[in-house]
Amino acid sequence: MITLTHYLVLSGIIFTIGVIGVMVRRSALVIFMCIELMLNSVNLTFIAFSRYLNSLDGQVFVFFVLSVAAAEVVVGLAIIILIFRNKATVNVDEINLMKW
Amino acid sequence: MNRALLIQILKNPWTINVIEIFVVFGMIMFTVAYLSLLERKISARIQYRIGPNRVGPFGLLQPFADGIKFIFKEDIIPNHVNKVFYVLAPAIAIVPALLTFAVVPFGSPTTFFGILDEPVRLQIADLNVGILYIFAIASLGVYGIVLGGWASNNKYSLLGGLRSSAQMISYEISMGLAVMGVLMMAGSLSLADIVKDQERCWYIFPQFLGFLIFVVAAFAETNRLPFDLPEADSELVAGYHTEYSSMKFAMFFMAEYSNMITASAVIVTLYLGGWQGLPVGGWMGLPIVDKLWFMPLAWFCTKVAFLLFVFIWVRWTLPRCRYDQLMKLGWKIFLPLSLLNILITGVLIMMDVY
Amino acid sequence: MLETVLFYFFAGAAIISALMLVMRKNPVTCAVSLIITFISFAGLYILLNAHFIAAIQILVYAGAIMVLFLFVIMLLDLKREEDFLSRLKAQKFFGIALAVILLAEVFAAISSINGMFLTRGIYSAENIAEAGGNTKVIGRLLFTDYLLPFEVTSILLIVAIIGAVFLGKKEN
Amino acid sequence: MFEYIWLIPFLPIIGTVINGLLGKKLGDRVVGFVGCTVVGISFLISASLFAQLLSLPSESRFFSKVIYTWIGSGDFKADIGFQLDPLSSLMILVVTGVGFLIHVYSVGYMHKDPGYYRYFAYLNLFTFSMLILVLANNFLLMFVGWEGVGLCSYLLIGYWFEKKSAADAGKKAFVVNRIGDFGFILGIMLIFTTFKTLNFSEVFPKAVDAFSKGDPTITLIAIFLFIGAMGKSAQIPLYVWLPDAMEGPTPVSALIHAATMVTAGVYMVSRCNALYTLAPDSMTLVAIVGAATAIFAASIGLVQNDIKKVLAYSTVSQLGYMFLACGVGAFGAGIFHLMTHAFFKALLFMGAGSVIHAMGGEQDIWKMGALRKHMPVTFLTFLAGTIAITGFPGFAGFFSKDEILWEAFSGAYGSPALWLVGIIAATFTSFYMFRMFFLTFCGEFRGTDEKLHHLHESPGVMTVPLIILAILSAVGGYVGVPHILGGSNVIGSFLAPVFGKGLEGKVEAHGGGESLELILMGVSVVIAVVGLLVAYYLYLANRELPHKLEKKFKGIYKVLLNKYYVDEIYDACIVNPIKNGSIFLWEKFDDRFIDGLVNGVASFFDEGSAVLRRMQTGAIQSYMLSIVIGAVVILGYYLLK
Repeated sequence: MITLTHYLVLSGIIFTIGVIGVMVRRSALVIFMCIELMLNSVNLTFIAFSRYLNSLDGQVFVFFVLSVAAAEVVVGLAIIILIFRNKATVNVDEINLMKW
Repeated sequence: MNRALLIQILKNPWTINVIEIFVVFGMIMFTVAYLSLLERKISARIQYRIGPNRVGPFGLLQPFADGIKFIFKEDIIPNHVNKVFYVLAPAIAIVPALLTFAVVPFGSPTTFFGILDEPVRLQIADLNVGILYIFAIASLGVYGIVLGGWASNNKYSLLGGLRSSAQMISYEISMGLAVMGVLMMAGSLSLADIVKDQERCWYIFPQFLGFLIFVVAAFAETNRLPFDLPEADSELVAGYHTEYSSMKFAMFFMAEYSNMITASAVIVTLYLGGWQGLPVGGWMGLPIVDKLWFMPLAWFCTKVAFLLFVFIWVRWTLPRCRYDQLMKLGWKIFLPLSLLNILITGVLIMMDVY
Repeated sequence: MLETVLFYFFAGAAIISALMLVMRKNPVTCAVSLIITFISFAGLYILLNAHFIAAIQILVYAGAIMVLFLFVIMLLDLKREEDFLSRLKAQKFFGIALAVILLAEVFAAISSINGMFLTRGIYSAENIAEAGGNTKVIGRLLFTDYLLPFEVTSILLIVAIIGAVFLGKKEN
Repeated sequence: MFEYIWLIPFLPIIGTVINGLLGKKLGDRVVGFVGCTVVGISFLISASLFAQLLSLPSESRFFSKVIYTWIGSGDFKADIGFQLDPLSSLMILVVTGVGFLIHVYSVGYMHKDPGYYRYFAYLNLFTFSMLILVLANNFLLMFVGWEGVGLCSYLLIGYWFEKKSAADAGKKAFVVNRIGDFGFILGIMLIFTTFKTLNFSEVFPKAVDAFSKGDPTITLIAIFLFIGAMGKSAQIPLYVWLPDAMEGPTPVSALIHAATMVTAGVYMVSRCNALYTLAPDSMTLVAIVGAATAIFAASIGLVQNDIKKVLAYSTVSQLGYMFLACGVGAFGAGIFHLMTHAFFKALLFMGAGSVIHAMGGEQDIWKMGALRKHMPVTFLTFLAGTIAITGFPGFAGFFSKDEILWEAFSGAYGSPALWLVGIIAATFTSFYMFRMFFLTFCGEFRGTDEKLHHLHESPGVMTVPLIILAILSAVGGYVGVPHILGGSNVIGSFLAPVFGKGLEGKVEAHGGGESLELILMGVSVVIAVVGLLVAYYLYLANRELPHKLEKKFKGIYKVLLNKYYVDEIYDACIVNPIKNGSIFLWEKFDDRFIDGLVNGVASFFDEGSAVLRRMQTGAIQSYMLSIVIGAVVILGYYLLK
């Protein structure tokens, strides 16, 4: 029998993997993908709760998360392309203009 | 094994489902094979030639000859490619094309002359999110091309892959929006419901604009002329499959033709009444014909065949359009038009015309 | 039984592909791993009776967003990433350690909420089926209770489109 | 029909928006057309509303409509609401009617001016503000219009802001007005704390019911309001801005002096007649200030040489008359004079504008003369205006001025002394008006030959408004023919519902009888003729005499020519001390102390952040690490709690 806990644990693991990815990778694109991964693990939590609490609000929320993710990706990728055009790299450790 | 058990097993829905899967798969593969022959024949006719006629009567065994040739040719894997994706790409290309067919109803529910106790639906899976399923799977089809193009490590292939991804995304939007009209009329996402609802009227009539958009977008989605930019041979050698040979090339080839078949089937289901007969006269008014379980199937196959013919016909008649024209058409003309279509449909539904 | 098997299958696929995403150096491999993760998630959603979300998960994430990612990777012709974080070794160590602590805390939190169920909603599986299926009910929710956020979403998308076009445009 | 009352102020603001935002692109013709049309339509609506109001029985001639609740906060409530009664209906007729003629005249006068569209946008805004002022049904909205006309007068007086004197005059008008506005605001606040409401229809009945005559609170309110009126209507001691306002374009002077702005104070005092009637002391103050202003300004007008300055002082003087009327409880007479004054003063200003236009910008009457031959229309219309203002029998000014003088003599709060001052001022008026008239239009031309050749009659778009106003100046007074001359004082009875309380007292006091009234009327006719004859004798018949007189009364002449040195006195007593004090505060207090404090805080954070900003490494991973640390800590806190 699969319980809510199973899904929550899975979602926690995936989320942590995403967090690690954001912290250790250099490529802005991969970091971006890891953020998407984190968003998805949260979506999973939402849907699992929605199923086990007999409420559809979670699924509606996922719908909104999805649209926000789409908008974010579109703008984010445009920014990455722009950075690449100017600096010929997408490695975040080489794009540290915003420092003191 | 005793007879009763056999019948028991045969009547199990699971068994029927498995049988359906195999039949459909076989039919598609068979059609793909003969579609290639058909294409060559029709193109020959259009160009005032005769076409293949050496292998078998009227060249009917040509597909088998081609198959044998493909299998026995040397399978070249160039050194500079990314091996994993190079090998995976053709498979990724063909799977979605076949998967899509799972939700298309190809006949009315039947008991096969009373052999079965309960009528079985001639459809592998009746999902309540059928159309979404089609779009979801169809949107995965692009990966085969993109990954194949990238893995080949060849600039022509890469360009082909890039073009196809941009093209797919552009046209998927107008395609999805065009279908909205159908959804609004049917009030359901399930393809079985949509076909059932077309009893009153084929959707091609009330949804003609949507139909046009959908058909053109389907051409673009299947990379057929006049939208075959990903493999435009005059510019990109052979596009994404430049580096492919032997059976891997054959799989791309099969993917393209299966895509055509699926697209035709979906168009038939959404706009041309699916397995329903002609909109006038029911089953030609004959009670005998009405009883025949294969009549809907026949109607369905006829319509799909006609659409396949149109696909080929268009390919050998129209020139290829430029890439910027393609993009302009998709974003600046079809997108607004499909929105307009939704608006019109919505207004007409509000006014109880539909 | 079948549910259990499928859950472990999809969960395993999701975890393995997520790990691949973080550990492989080739950006295309990463992207493909992520696609696999998304598809596994869609499978989990189906197990959870969220058919609509499963379909749009594939449609939007796997079909659109990841195509864009691949498109950008190919457009920029990104090569393999060199040894990751050669400059910030300590960062890597601390990062992973912290993430593990975070995971432990999340587990602790999960174990503490387990069993403590809040109010149960009205949308049980039977009620949804009676009301016309998952998609229909979600659609109705979106256009009634969540109408305002739904409309705001469309504004968000428009803004994103305009922003992307503006950013992507070459300066004449 | 009354529901459309909001259209009246709305149309001019539409004109402002169109001309202000698009005027540059539309071209001068369209701008002029739009500017005039909106006011014209407003006038038509006002006229039809007026007609409708007339068709009602006199006790139900009242309409009030709240368009929108502007501010609602606790007890306090202020509406955008309009009120139509005999008083405001008469005012909107004057504002839109005379305003419309001035707009039309401006089309010709401002021809080829580079800021044409700006000018019309301001002009429309001015009309809008004035309409809001007169239509408002509460003190706060009235104050909005009140400030609006102040702003517009600033904008229009300083319209040619490249010229320093014009910019200064604009500022002066604004600043002096603010002093008055200060009093007005205090009055409004006191009204609110006293009555808990600002609506006219609630304040006045409450005041009459709850307060006895001479109550100090009411007196204080009335005085505060009157301070506001002093500023806006240019009464002693706040009249100084008005003569300087001549720096604006001449049609603007016409608008300010005739239809809008300066009449606001008179209107407001009349509107609050219930309050003033309750406070006899404040009435006395109003009457004294009015009479003093009348004679004071008239005496300055005697010697001024600038054609517009003469008119300006005459306006101040006539406004004094109006306040004198209000002060003696004859509010109807004040409003009557306001109306006739609007006609002939607009006419005189626009005639003067026509003269200045023809003279190529020359304003000194000593350099004019004999213009009669060159500008017949202007001559005739100007003559009509002059006769009207000096109060010759049969013309508009006669009836209204005479009523004021009669009330001043015999009214409830009147006294022979006030009448005497009024009659002397009237003599002065007659003298200086004819002096200006003779010097401008008769005799021989005293300017250069070049100017002589330049002389021409103004175009039709300017003369037609002049003719219309001339006709109004001639016949406008017949709405108020007194009983004694066989008339029925139509306007008085029309306004009676608004001034009900004020009239009661007046009727009782009329003891002098009809013969006295006729004698007084005769006196005022005589003095008008005397003024005329003296002017004729000095400036046409015996031209050496003025110079001799000048020499003989050198001291007085100089004082008068320099306007009693009021500006200089103000400078020395008020302006300069404030200026020096400000300079001290700026250089010592502000520069050293305040700036030091601010800069000290800034540099503290500047140096502090120089240390802290090292945390911004620019590496996204470090930021992410910080976020995760935060997440771990917060989650840990909740788990352990």
